[in-house]
Amino acid sequence: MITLIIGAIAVTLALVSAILIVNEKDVLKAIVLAGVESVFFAIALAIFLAPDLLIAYIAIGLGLNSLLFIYALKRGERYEEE
Amino acid sequence: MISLDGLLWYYIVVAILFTITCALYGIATRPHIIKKLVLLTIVSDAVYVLLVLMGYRIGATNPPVVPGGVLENPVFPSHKTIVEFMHKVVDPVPQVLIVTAIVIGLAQFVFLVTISMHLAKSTGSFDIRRIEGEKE
Amino acid sequence: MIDWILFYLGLALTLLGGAMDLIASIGFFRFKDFYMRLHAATIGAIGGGFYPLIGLALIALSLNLDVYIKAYISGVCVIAAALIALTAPAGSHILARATHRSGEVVPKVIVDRIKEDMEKGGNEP
Amino acid sequence: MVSYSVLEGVLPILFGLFTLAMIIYSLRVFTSKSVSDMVLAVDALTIDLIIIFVLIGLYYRSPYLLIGVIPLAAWILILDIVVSRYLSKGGGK
Repeated sequence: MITLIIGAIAVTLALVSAILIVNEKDVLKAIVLAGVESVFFAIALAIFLAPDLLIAYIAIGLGLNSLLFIYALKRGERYEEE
Repeated sequence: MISLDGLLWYYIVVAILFTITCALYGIATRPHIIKKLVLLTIVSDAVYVLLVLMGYRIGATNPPVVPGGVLENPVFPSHKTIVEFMHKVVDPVPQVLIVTAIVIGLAQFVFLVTISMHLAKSTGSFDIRRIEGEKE
Repeated sequence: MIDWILFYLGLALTLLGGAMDLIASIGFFRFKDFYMRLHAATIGAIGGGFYPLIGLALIALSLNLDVYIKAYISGVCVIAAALIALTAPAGSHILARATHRSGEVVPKVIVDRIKEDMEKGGNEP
Repeated sequence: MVSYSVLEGVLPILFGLFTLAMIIYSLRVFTSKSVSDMVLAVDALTIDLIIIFVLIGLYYRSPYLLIGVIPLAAWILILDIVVSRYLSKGGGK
Protein backbone atom coordinates (compact mmCIF):
# COMPACT_ATOMS: atom_id res chain seq x y z
CA MET A 1 0.00 0.00 0.00
CA ILE A 2 2.59 2.58 1.08
CA THR A 3 4.96 1.44 -1.66
CA LEU A 4 2.25 1.95 -4.28
CA ILE A 5 1.68 5.51 -3.02
CA ILE A 6 5.40 6.30 -3.32
CA GLY A 7 5.43 4.81 -6.82
CA ALA A 8 2.48 7.00 -7.84
CA ILE A 9 4.28 10.13 -6.55
CA ALA A 10 7.46 9.20 -8.44
CA VAL A 11 5.62 8.59 -11.72
CA THR A 12 3.76 11.91 -11.37
CA LEU A 13 7.00 13.86 -10.89
CA ALA A 14 8.50 12.07 -13.91
CA LEU A 15 5.49 13.17 -15.98
CA VAL A 16 5.95 16.79 -14.85
CA SER A 17 9.64 16.76 -15.77
CA ALA A 18 8.84 15.27 -19.19
CA ILE A 19 6.38 18.10 -19.89
CA LEU A 20 9.00 20.66 -18.77
CA ILE A 21 11.64 19.19 -21.09
CA VAL A 22 9.38 19.65 -24.11
CA ASN A 23 8.90 23.38 -23.33
CA GLU A 24 12.54 24.12 -22.43
CA LYS A 25 14.67 26.43 -24.59
CA ASP A 26 18.04 25.79 -22.90
CA VAL A 27 19.32 22.35 -23.94
CA LEU A 28 21.79 22.01 -21.02
CA LYS A 29 18.84 22.41 -18.62
CA ALA A 30 16.97 19.79 -20.64
CA ILE A 31 19.83 17.30 -20.18
CA VAL A 32 19.92 17.86 -16.40
CA LEU A 33 16.12 17.50 -16.27
CA ALA A 34 16.45 14.19 -18.12
CA GLY A 35 18.76 13.07 -15.28
CA VAL A 36 16.07 14.02 -12.74
CA GLU A 37 13.51 12.06 -14.72
CA SER A 38 15.82 9.00 -14.66
CA VAL A 39 16.08 9.37 -10.87
CA PHE A 40 12.30 9.15 -10.52
CA PHE A 41 12.10 6.13 -12.83
CA ALA A 42 14.80 4.50 -10.69
CA ILE A 43 12.49 4.91 -7.67
CA ALA A 44 9.71 3.23 -9.66
CA LEU A 45 12.01 0.32 -10.60
CA ALA A 46 13.00 -0.19 -6.97
CA ILE A 47 9.37 -0.09 -5.83
CA PHE A 48 8.30 -2.72 -8.37
CA LEU A 49 11.03 -5.16 -7.25
CA ALA A 50 13.49 -5.21 -10.15
CA PRO A 51 16.93 -4.93 -8.50
CA ASP A 52 18.87 -6.59 -11.32
CA LEU A 53 17.81 -3.78 -13.66
CA LEU A 54 18.90 -1.06 -11.26
CA ILE A 55 22.60 -1.79 -11.46
CA ALA A 56 22.56 -1.46 -15.27
CA TYR A 57 20.00 1.37 -15.41
CA ILE A 58 21.77 3.67 -12.92
CA ALA A 59 25.19 3.25 -14.53
CA ILE A 60 23.94 3.73 -18.10
CA GLY A 61 20.78 5.81 -17.90
CA LEU A 62 21.99 8.30 -15.32
CA GLY A 63 25.75 8.41 -15.80
CA LEU A 64 26.78 7.64 -19.36
CA ASN A 65 23.84 9.24 -21.20
CA SER A 66 24.19 12.71 -19.64
CA LEU A 67 27.98 12.59 -20.06
CA LEU A 68 27.56 11.69 -23.75
CA PHE A 69 25.01 14.43 -24.47
CA ILE A 70 27.03 17.17 -22.73
CA TYR A 71 30.12 16.04 -24.65
CA ALA A 72 28.19 16.37 -27.91
CA LEU A 73 26.70 19.75 -26.96
CA LYS A 74 30.18 21.39 -26.89
CA ARG A 75 30.26 21.16 -30.72
CA GLY A 76 27.30 23.42 -31.40
CA GLU A 77 25.01 26.06 -30.02
CA ARG A 78 23.42 25.78 -26.60
CA TYR A 79 20.06 27.52 -27.03
CA GLU A 80 17.18 26.43 -29.20
CA GLU A 81 15.67 29.06 -31.49
CA GLU A 82 12.04 29.55 -32.26
CA MET B 1 -15.98 -2.56 -6.58
CA ILE B 2 -12.53 -1.19 -7.19
CA SER B 3 -10.16 -1.06 -4.24
CA LEU B 4 -7.65 1.73 -3.58
CA ASP B 5 -4.80 -0.48 -4.78
CA GLY B 6 -6.54 -0.91 -8.12
CA LEU B 7 -7.10 2.83 -8.47
CA LEU B 8 -3.43 3.57 -7.79
CA TRP B 9 -2.51 0.89 -10.32
CA TYR B 10 -4.64 2.47 -13.06
CA TYR B 11 -3.22 5.89 -12.25
CA ILE B 12 0.39 4.69 -12.58
CA VAL B 13 -0.24 3.03 -15.96
CA VAL B 14 -2.09 6.07 -17.35
CA ALA B 15 0.67 8.44 -16.18
CA ILE B 16 3.38 6.39 -17.90
CA LEU B 17 1.39 6.23 -21.15
CA PHE B 18 0.87 10.02 -21.00
CA THR B 19 4.64 10.48 -20.54
CA ILE B 20 5.27 8.49 -23.72
CA THR B 21 2.72 10.61 -25.62
CA CYS B 22 4.28 13.93 -24.49
CA ALA B 23 7.78 12.80 -25.45
CA LEU B 24 6.62 11.67 -28.91
CA TYR B 25 4.96 15.08 -29.45
CA GLY B 26 8.23 16.78 -28.52
CA ILE B 27 10.21 14.62 -30.96
CA ALA B 28 7.84 15.57 -33.77
CA THR B 29 7.77 19.34 -33.21
CA ARG B 30 11.06 20.62 -31.72
CA PRO B 31 13.99 21.51 -34.05
CA HIS B 32 17.15 20.89 -31.94
CA ILE B 33 18.76 17.49 -32.61
CA ILE B 34 20.21 16.86 -29.13
CA LYS B 35 16.82 17.62 -27.61
CA LYS B 36 15.23 15.06 -29.89
CA LEU B 37 17.73 12.47 -28.65
CA VAL B 38 17.02 13.37 -24.99
CA LEU B 39 13.30 12.89 -25.59
CA LEU B 40 14.04 9.54 -27.26
CA THR B 41 15.81 8.36 -24.09
CA ILE B 42 12.68 9.30 -22.14
CA VAL B 43 10.50 7.17 -24.42
CA SER B 44 12.76 4.15 -23.96
CA ASP B 45 12.92 4.58 -20.17
CA ALA B 46 9.14 4.82 -19.89
CA VAL B 47 8.78 1.65 -21.96
CA TYR B 48 11.17 -0.17 -19.58
CA VAL B 49 9.09 0.83 -16.57
CA LEU B 50 5.89 -0.21 -18.35
CA LEU B 51 7.34 -3.66 -19.10
CA VAL B 52 8.49 -4.10 -15.49
CA LEU B 53 4.97 -3.12 -14.39
CA MET B 54 3.54 -5.95 -16.50
CA GLY B 55 5.43 -8.55 -14.48
CA TYR B 56 4.49 -7.21 -11.04
CA ARG B 57 2.00 -8.97 -8.80
CA ILE B 58 0.21 -6.98 -6.09
CA GLY B 59 1.24 -8.54 -2.80
CA ALA B 60 4.60 -9.88 -3.92
CA THR B 61 7.37 -9.45 -1.37
CA ASN B 62 10.54 -10.65 -3.08
CA PRO B 63 12.66 -9.91 -6.14
CA PRO B 64 12.96 -12.95 -8.44
CA VAL B 65 15.15 -15.11 -6.23
CA VAL B 66 14.18 -18.05 -4.06
CA PRO B 67 13.02 -16.81 -0.62
CA GLY B 68 15.56 -17.95 1.90
CA GLY B 69 18.05 -18.97 -0.75
CA VAL B 70 17.87 -22.76 -0.32
CA LEU B 71 15.76 -25.41 -2.13
CA GLU B 72 15.43 -28.91 -0.66
CA ASN B 73 15.63 -30.55 -4.12
CA PRO B 74 17.05 -28.18 -6.77
CA VAL B 75 16.56 -30.44 -9.82
CA PHE B 76 12.94 -31.51 -9.27
CA PRO B 77 11.34 -29.08 -6.78
CA SER B 78 8.07 -30.20 -5.29
CA HIS B 79 4.67 -28.81 -6.28
CA LYS B 80 4.23 -26.98 -2.99
CA THR B 81 7.56 -25.18 -3.38
CA ILE B 82 6.68 -23.99 -6.88
CA VAL B 83 3.26 -22.67 -5.81
CA GLU B 84 4.82 -20.83 -2.87
CA PHE B 85 7.46 -19.35 -5.18
CA MET B 86 4.81 -18.13 -7.61
CA HIS B 87 2.80 -16.41 -4.90
CA LYS B 88 5.72 -14.60 -3.30
CA VAL B 89 7.82 -13.53 -6.26
CA VAL B 90 7.39 -11.20 -9.27
CA ASP B 91 7.65 -12.48 -12.85
CA PRO B 92 11.31 -12.68 -13.96
CA VAL B 93 10.85 -12.87 -17.75
CA PRO B 94 10.26 -9.11 -18.55
CA GLN B 95 13.25 -8.14 -16.40
CA VAL B 96 15.52 -10.47 -18.36
CA LEU B 97 14.29 -8.89 -21.61
CA ILE B 98 14.94 -5.35 -20.37
CA VAL B 99 18.54 -5.99 -19.27
CA THR B 100 19.47 -6.71 -22.90
CA ALA B 101 17.38 -3.72 -24.08
CA ILE B 102 19.28 -1.29 -21.81
CA VAL B 103 22.69 -2.40 -23.10
CA ILE B 104 21.60 -2.30 -26.75
CA GLY B 105 20.11 1.17 -26.15
CA LEU B 106 23.49 2.48 -24.99
CA ALA B 107 25.17 1.36 -28.24
CA GLN B 108 22.35 2.90 -30.29
CA PHE B 109 22.69 6.29 -28.57
CA VAL B 110 26.46 6.35 -29.02
CA PHE B 111 25.90 5.80 -32.76
CA LEU B 112 23.23 8.54 -33.04
CA VAL B 113 25.30 11.09 -31.08
CA THR B 114 28.33 10.43 -33.29
CA ILE B 115 26.27 10.99 -36.43
CA SER B 116 24.84 14.26 -35.12
CA MET B 117 28.33 15.50 -34.12
CA HIS B 118 29.60 14.93 -37.66
CA LEU B 119 26.50 16.67 -39.02
CA ALA B 120 27.14 19.68 -36.79
CA LYS B 121 30.77 19.82 -37.86
CA SER B 122 29.90 19.85 -41.58
CA THR B 123 26.95 22.27 -41.41
CA GLY B 124 27.82 24.35 -38.35
CA SER B 125 24.55 23.98 -36.45
CA PHE B 126 22.32 21.59 -34.54
CA ASP B 127 19.10 23.11 -35.88
CA ILE B 128 17.26 20.77 -38.22
CA ARG B 129 15.83 23.63 -40.33
CA ARG B 130 19.29 25.10 -40.93
CA ILE B 131 20.69 21.70 -41.91
CA GLU B 132 17.96 21.21 -44.49
CA GLY B 133 18.40 24.77 -45.81
CA GLU B 134 14.91 26.05 -45.06
CA LYS B 135 16.11 28.88 -42.80
CA GLU B 136 19.12 31.12 -42.89
CA MET C 1 20.15 -4.57 26.50
CA ILE C 2 22.80 -3.34 24.07
CA ASP C 3 20.36 -4.01 21.23
CA TRP C 4 17.78 -1.60 22.62
CA ILE C 5 20.46 1.07 23.14
CA LEU C 6 21.62 0.65 19.52
CA PHE C 7 18.02 0.72 18.24
CA TYR C 8 16.98 3.90 20.03
CA LEU C 9 20.28 5.67 19.25
CA GLY C 10 19.83 4.85 15.55
CA LEU C 11 16.17 5.89 15.61
CA ALA C 12 17.04 9.22 17.21
CA LEU C 13 19.75 9.85 14.60
CA THR C 14 17.38 8.99 11.73
CA LEU C 15 14.54 11.19 12.99
CA LEU C 16 16.98 14.06 13.58
CA GLY C 17 18.29 13.62 10.04
CA GLY C 18 14.77 13.63 8.61
CA ALA C 19 13.90 16.86 10.43
CA MET C 20 17.14 18.50 9.25
CA ASP C 21 16.45 17.37 5.68
CA LEU C 22 12.99 18.94 5.77
CA ILE C 23 14.41 22.21 7.16
CA ALA C 24 17.13 22.24 4.50
CA SER C 25 14.59 21.69 1.71
CA ILE C 26 12.41 24.57 2.93
CA GLY C 27 15.48 26.80 3.10
CA PHE C 28 16.51 25.66 -0.36
CA PHE C 29 13.11 26.68 -1.65
CA ARG C 30 13.04 30.10 0.03
CA PHE C 31 16.57 31.49 -0.46
CA LYS C 32 17.11 34.01 -3.24
CA ASP C 33 20.57 33.45 -4.71
CA PHE C 34 22.76 30.54 -5.78
CA TYR C 35 25.52 31.50 -3.34
CA MET C 36 23.02 31.50 -0.47
CA ARG C 37 21.66 28.11 -1.46
CA LEU C 38 25.12 26.57 -1.00
CA HIS C 39 24.61 26.77 2.79
CA ALA C 40 21.29 24.93 2.60
CA ALA C 41 22.90 22.32 0.34
CA THR C 42 25.55 21.65 3.00
CA ILE C 43 22.87 20.95 5.61
CA GLY C 44 21.01 18.75 3.13
CA ALA C 45 24.12 16.69 2.36
CA ILE C 46 25.68 16.19 5.79
CA GLY C 47 22.68 16.56 8.12
CA GLY C 48 20.20 14.95 5.77
CA GLY C 49 22.40 12.23 4.30
CA PHE C 50 25.23 11.29 6.63
CA TYR C 51 23.38 11.08 9.96
CA PRO C 52 20.38 9.00 8.74
CA LEU C 53 22.65 6.49 7.01
CA ILE C 54 24.68 5.93 10.20
CA GLY C 55 21.41 5.65 12.13
CA LEU C 56 19.96 3.12 9.67
CA ALA C 57 23.16 1.05 9.93
CA LEU C 58 22.76 0.92 13.72
CA ILE C 59 19.05 0.01 13.38
CA ALA C 60 19.80 -2.81 10.96
CA LEU C 61 22.41 -4.26 13.32
CA SER C 62 19.92 -4.55 16.17
CA LEU C 63 16.98 -6.35 14.47
CA ASN C 64 16.15 -10.06 14.72
CA LEU C 65 16.75 -10.89 11.03
CA ASP C 66 19.26 -13.32 9.53
CA VAL C 67 22.91 -12.45 9.97
CA TYR C 68 23.76 -11.97 6.28
CA ILE C 69 20.86 -9.51 5.73
CA LYS C 70 21.91 -7.42 8.72
CA ALA C 71 25.58 -7.36 7.77
CA TYR C 72 24.83 -6.48 4.13
CA ILE C 73 22.49 -3.60 4.96
CA SER C 74 24.72 -2.01 7.59
CA GLY C 75 27.87 -2.38 5.47
CA VAL C 76 26.24 -0.72 2.44
CA CYS C 77 24.98 2.11 4.66
CA VAL C 78 28.41 2.80 6.15
CA ILE C 79 30.15 2.78 2.72
CA ALA C 80 27.53 5.12 1.22
CA ALA C 81 27.87 7.48 4.21
CA ALA C 82 31.64 7.62 3.74
CA LEU C 83 31.22 8.34 0.00
CA ILE C 84 28.76 11.16 0.68
CA ALA C 85 30.93 12.73 3.37
CA LEU C 86 33.92 12.71 1.00
CA THR C 87 32.33 13.76 -2.30
CA ALA C 88 29.52 16.22 -1.52
CA PRO C 89 31.73 19.13 -0.26
CA ALA C 90 34.18 18.63 -3.14
CA GLY C 91 31.36 18.69 -5.69
CA SER C 92 29.82 21.85 -4.22
CA HIS C 93 33.19 23.58 -4.28
CA ILE C 94 33.90 22.65 -7.92
CA LEU C 95 30.44 23.85 -8.96
CA ALA C 96 30.71 27.18 -7.11
CA ARG C 97 34.14 27.87 -8.63
CA ALA C 98 32.99 27.11 -12.19
CA THR C 99 29.82 29.17 -11.75
CA HIS C 100 31.72 32.22 -10.52
CA ARG C 101 34.42 32.06 -13.18
CA SER C 102 32.06 31.55 -16.13
CA GLY C 103 29.59 34.26 -15.14
CA GLU C 104 26.55 31.99 -15.13
CA VAL C 105 25.26 33.63 -11.94
CA VAL C 106 26.62 37.11 -11.09
CA PRO C 107 26.75 37.62 -7.30
CA LYS C 108 25.15 40.76 -5.85
CA VAL C 109 27.92 41.90 -3.50
CA ILE C 110 29.53 45.21 -2.55
CA VAL C 111 33.16 44.18 -3.04
CA ASP C 112 34.45 41.13 -4.95
CA ARG C 113 38.11 40.33 -4.21
CA ILE C 114 38.25 37.29 -6.52
CA LYS C 115 37.19 39.39 -9.51
CA GLU C 116 39.76 42.09 -8.68
CA ASP C 117 42.52 39.50 -8.44
CA MET C 118 41.51 37.96 -11.75
CA GLU C 119 41.48 41.37 -13.48
CA LYS C 120 44.92 42.20 -12.07
CA GLY C 121 46.25 38.89 -13.36
CA GLY C 122 47.52 37.77 -10.00
CA ASN C 123 47.17 34.33 -8.53
CA GLU C 124 43.78 32.95 -9.49
CA PRO C 125 41.70 31.18 -6.84
CA MET D 1 17.17 -8.84 19.84
CA VAL D 2 14.68 -6.14 18.94
CA SER D 3 11.50 -7.42 17.36
CA TYR D 4 10.84 -6.39 13.77
CA SER D 5 7.31 -5.14 14.52
CA VAL D 6 8.76 -2.24 16.53
CA LEU D 7 10.42 -0.95 13.37
CA GLU D 8 7.26 -1.44 11.28
CA GLY D 9 5.42 1.13 13.37
CA VAL D 10 8.07 3.76 12.68
CA LEU D 11 8.71 3.14 8.96
CA PRO D 12 5.69 5.14 7.60
CA ILE D 13 6.87 8.25 9.51
CA LEU D 14 10.33 7.98 7.99
CA PHE D 15 8.90 7.40 4.50
CA GLY D 16 6.69 10.46 4.93
CA LEU D 17 9.52 12.74 6.10
CA PHE D 18 11.94 11.87 3.31
CA THR D 19 9.29 11.81 0.57
CA LEU D 20 8.08 15.29 1.61
CA ALA D 21 11.64 16.64 1.49
CA MET D 22 12.09 15.02 -1.93
CA ILE D 23 8.94 16.72 -3.28
CA ILE D 24 10.10 20.16 -2.09
CA TYR D 25 13.55 19.68 -3.64
CA SER D 26 11.97 18.67 -6.94
CA LEU D 27 9.78 21.79 -6.91
CA ARG D 28 13.00 23.81 -6.64
CA VAL D 29 14.45 21.87 -9.58
CA PHE D 30 11.39 22.50 -11.74
CA THR D 31 11.22 26.26 -11.11
CA SER D 32 14.89 27.31 -11.06
CA LYS D 33 16.41 29.97 -13.29
CA SER D 34 20.02 28.82 -13.77
CA VAL D 35 21.76 25.50 -14.35
CA SER D 36 23.89 25.69 -11.17
CA ASP D 37 20.83 25.81 -8.90
CA MET D 38 19.41 22.81 -10.71
CA VAL D 39 22.56 20.70 -10.32
CA LEU D 40 22.86 21.58 -6.62
CA ALA D 41 19.24 20.56 -6.06
CA VAL D 42 19.77 17.31 -7.98
CA ASP D 43 22.62 16.44 -5.59
CA ALA D 44 20.39 16.83 -2.54
CA LEU D 45 17.61 14.91 -4.32
CA THR D 46 19.96 12.00 -5.01
CA ILE D 47 20.98 11.82 -1.34
CA ASP D 48 17.29 11.60 -0.40
CA LEU D 49 16.85 8.87 -2.98
CA ILE D 50 19.67 6.82 -1.37
CA ILE D 51 17.89 6.90 1.99
CA ILE D 52 14.57 5.92 0.37
CA PHE D 53 16.31 2.92 -1.25
CA VAL D 54 17.62 1.76 2.14
CA LEU D 55 14.14 2.16 3.65
CA ILE D 56 12.59 0.08 0.85
CA GLY D 57 15.19 -2.62 1.46
CA LEU D 58 14.28 -2.65 5.16
CA TYR D 59 10.55 -2.72 4.34
CA TYR D 60 10.79 -5.81 2.10
CA ARG D 61 13.56 -7.39 4.29
CA SER D 62 15.55 -8.14 1.15
CA PRO D 63 19.24 -7.22 0.70
CA TYR D 64 19.05 -7.44 -3.10
CA LEU D 65 17.28 -4.08 -3.38
CA LEU D 66 20.34 -2.23 -2.09
CA ILE D 67 22.46 -2.90 -5.20
CA GLY D 68 21.95 0.56 -6.66
CA VAL D 69 23.04 2.58 -3.63
CA ILE D 70 26.79 2.83 -4.20
CA PRO D 71 26.59 3.78 -7.96
CA LEU D 72 24.12 6.53 -7.01
CA ALA D 73 26.49 7.89 -4.37
CA ALA D 74 29.25 8.01 -7.00
CA TRP D 75 26.99 9.68 -9.59
CA ILE D 76 26.77 12.90 -7.54
CA LEU D 77 30.44 13.74 -8.11
CA ILE D 78 30.31 12.75 -11.81
CA LEU D 79 27.45 15.17 -12.63
CA ASP D 80 29.17 18.02 -10.77
CA ILE D 81 32.46 17.50 -12.61
CA VAL D 82 30.87 17.20 -16.08
CA VAL D 83 28.68 20.30 -15.77
CA SER D 84 31.43 22.45 -14.26
CA ARG D 85 33.86 21.40 -17.01
CA TYR D 86 31.26 22.40 -19.61
CA LEU D 87 30.75 25.79 -17.93
CA SER D 88 34.42 26.62 -17.37
CA LYS D 89 35.62 25.64 -20.86
CA GLY D 90 33.56 28.43 -22.38
CA GLY D 91 30.65 26.38 -23.64
CA GLY D 92 28.05 28.51 -21.90
CA LYS D 93 27.80 31.29 -24.50
